[in-house]
This record gives sequence, C-alpha cells and structure tokens, in this order.
Amino acid sequence: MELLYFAWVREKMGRGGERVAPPAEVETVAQLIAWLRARGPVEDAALADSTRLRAAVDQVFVGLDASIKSAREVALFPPVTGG
Amino acid sequence: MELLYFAWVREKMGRGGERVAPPAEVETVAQLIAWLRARGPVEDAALADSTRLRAAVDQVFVGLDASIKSAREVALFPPVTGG
Amino acid sequence: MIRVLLPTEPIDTAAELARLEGAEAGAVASFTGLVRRDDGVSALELEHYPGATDAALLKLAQAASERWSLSAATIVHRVGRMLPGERIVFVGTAARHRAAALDACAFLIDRLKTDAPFWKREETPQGARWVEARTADDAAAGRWD
Amino acid sequence: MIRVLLPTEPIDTAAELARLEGAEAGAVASFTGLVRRDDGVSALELEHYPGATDAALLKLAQAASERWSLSAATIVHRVGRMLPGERIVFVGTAARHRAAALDACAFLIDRLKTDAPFWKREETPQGARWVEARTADDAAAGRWD
Repeated sequence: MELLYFAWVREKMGRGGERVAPPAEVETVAQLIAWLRARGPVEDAALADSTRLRAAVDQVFVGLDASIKSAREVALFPPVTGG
Repeated sequence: MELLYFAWVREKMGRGGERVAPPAEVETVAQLIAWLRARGPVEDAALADSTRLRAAVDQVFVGLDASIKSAREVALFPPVTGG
Repeated sequence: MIRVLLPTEPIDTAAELARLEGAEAGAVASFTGLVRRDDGVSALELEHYPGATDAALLKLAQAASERWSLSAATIVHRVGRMLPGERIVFVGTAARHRAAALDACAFLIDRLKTDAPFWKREETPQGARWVEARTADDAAAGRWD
Repeated sequence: MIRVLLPTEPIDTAAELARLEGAEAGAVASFTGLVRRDDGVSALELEHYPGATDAALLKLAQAASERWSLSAATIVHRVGRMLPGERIVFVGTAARHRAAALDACAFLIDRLKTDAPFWKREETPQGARWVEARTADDAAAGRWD
C-alpha cells in the first residue's frame, strides 16, 4: 500500500510518502493512523490530532472510518485550504 | 424647454429633439405628451402608446405623472434595454 | 477607485482587468457581455442618453462600491454600432474577499439592464428592429433591493 | 468546452478570457484570486495532490457545465511558490445568459475552496505557517447543495 502525506503532515512525518504493508486487522483509515503512530515518536506526534486529519483512499476523499481494504493508495493531510 | 427623443420615439418623431414652450397649464409629463400629440399626425402617432413611453426630467427618470414645472430638459423614450 | 467609460471603440478587457488587479484587493470579478452570433443579428446599435448615461453609471458604481466596500469598480459600456462577437459591456469589481467582488459584479450588470438609458437596435437580414425591454431584467434588478 | 490547468508559471488571464469569449456564448464571467500584499506575507506556497487535484477540478468544471448549461468552463489554479500581487486562481465561465455565467463562476470558486486538495503555506517575516481551513468556506460551498 502506498501512503502519501501532504502539507504539515508531510513536514511532521519528515517524508512525502512511503510503501507499507499493515497487518490484515488494520481495516480503516483510523486503524491505519493508530498503527502508524505505534511505529515511533515522530509518527506518534505527527498524527496525534485526528480532528485535524483528512484522508483520501485511491484519490477519493473519505472519512476516517472508511475502509482501506484493497486500497492501493492512501493519503493523509490537513483540511484543504486552496482556491 | 429642451425636448429629447431616443430610440424609436426619435425615429417616429423624425427628430432627436426640439425646443418648445408649452403653455402654463401643461404641468406634467403626461400633459406634455398630450400637448405634443395635438400638434400633428406625426406626433400623434409617435406618442400614441403611453404604456411604452418613459421619461426623464432634467436627466432624472420619472413617472409620466411627474411635474415638468421649471424643467430645463425633458426626454421621452421607450423602456431601456441596455447592458 | 471608480471608472466609467462609454467608448465607441472595442473594449480592452485585458487592460481593464489589469487595472482592477492593480487595486491590490485579493479578489477580482468580471462580467463581459458579447454580441451573440447565433441570433440572426448582423449588427447591433447601442443608443444612449449622453450625460444622463454617464451619471447613471457613476451612481451605480458608487452604490456598489459603498455597499460591498470595493477597492475598485469599473463599468465600460460600448455605444454605437458593433458586430457579432464584439464586446458590448464589461463590468469589473475588486474587493478584499471573493463574495463581495462576485455579488457586486452581479449587482452592477443586473442594474445596468434597468437603471441606465441604453437602447438596443438589431440589424437583421429582415431589417432593423428595436429590442423590447424584458420583464426578466426588472426581476433580476429587483433582487438587490 | 472544459479546460483545467495547474501551472507553476503565472496565469495569463487575458488569454483565458479570450478563449472563453471564443465559445460564442454571449456572457462571460470570471473570478481572479490574487496573493494579497497587505497581510505581511512575503510569499505563498501552494501544495497539491498531483493526479487527485486534476480529477477534482475536472469533476467540478463538469458539474458546473451541466448544471448551468455552460458553453465553456475554465479553472486555472497555480501551484508552487508565488509572490504578493500574483494570481493564485482564475475561474471563468461562458453561457448564453448572464445569470448562468455569474452563478456558475461563484459556484466554482466556492467549491474550489473545499473540494480540491490544495494547501496554502505563507512565508512571513516571522517564519512560515500553514493556513488553517476556514469554516466560512464550508458555508459558502454548502449554499450550492
């Protein structure tokens, strides 16, 4: 699974993305975030405030309770501020 | 008093304007129109349909019942269609 | 910054937009009306009431500027004879935020249809005709009251 | 005619307007957003989600085109680093009548604020900061539902 990070999520994670293989019990975006936070203090701090996190699964905006089953690409980022 | 005609009023009157001196009892735009119509068949035909006539007194849009007392310039024209 | 013009020559929208952007406002909205090609009209003639037109457009631009705290408002209305595809009117607004710029722009073009002394005459293969006023325009202008 | 661009170079609004007028529609509306000079911001950086951004803008332009029967819809959103006074975004619509062009233009810029993956980072004398999302934008976008 390809992960992408944007804006301050990217900055705090220290990388724009990575390839990961979470275990089968990680079924939603929220569970993916929890799994990532458990990997180390950088990830834990970067993803601590889930109210300020938004996600897209295979480039479709979704809620954090959305499934990531069979997802090829998951993006994590702050609320958008464009236009 | 200076009269000005625009659009099809100008075309039907056969002139863009004229200087007139109506008698003192001609006090409103409607009375001015009636006085003009009495002057000849061209004027009578041009100004026959008062529902399609609009007016300005000294460059201010007014209703046909408006006073023309002490007016320097009265304009007669169809409803505007610009923009 | 209010700018009102009644040119007989073609309207340069790029130059007008550049002026509005120069007002340093953050948000610029514009509307351009063109002579349509598909109405069987070979030319359009815009008659106006010299003096009264300028005053009406100035009054409109000032009203919009105050109501929406605009940094700039521009009305350029062409008069005389023009051809299909040419610009009849350009309205532009500059404001700090987008809603003000967009609303003021819509207000100006709606009101121009009803509050300014312009008359349109269309030349067609069947002859020339004066365009009748549309009650839809009164309704559109009225929504700003 | 739908046109969506994400350039890193300055936006040429005159060329975009000319394209919209070429759609032969009668009414052209546009909105331009600029980097303000008076916010103490020395530069603005626009980050986006490549691929997803293009898809989101195309979807928006298509939705507007269908809803208002547009002859043309253009969205040009600059990305990367830009300076005060430069254009961030241009939205333009062409339609047969003015209300459709103006409403569609307002819809596009409102929705761009909420439905497209852009993030703004401001550089100031005190350092750089990511711009927070505004709830006012959600309200503005919601009025089109």
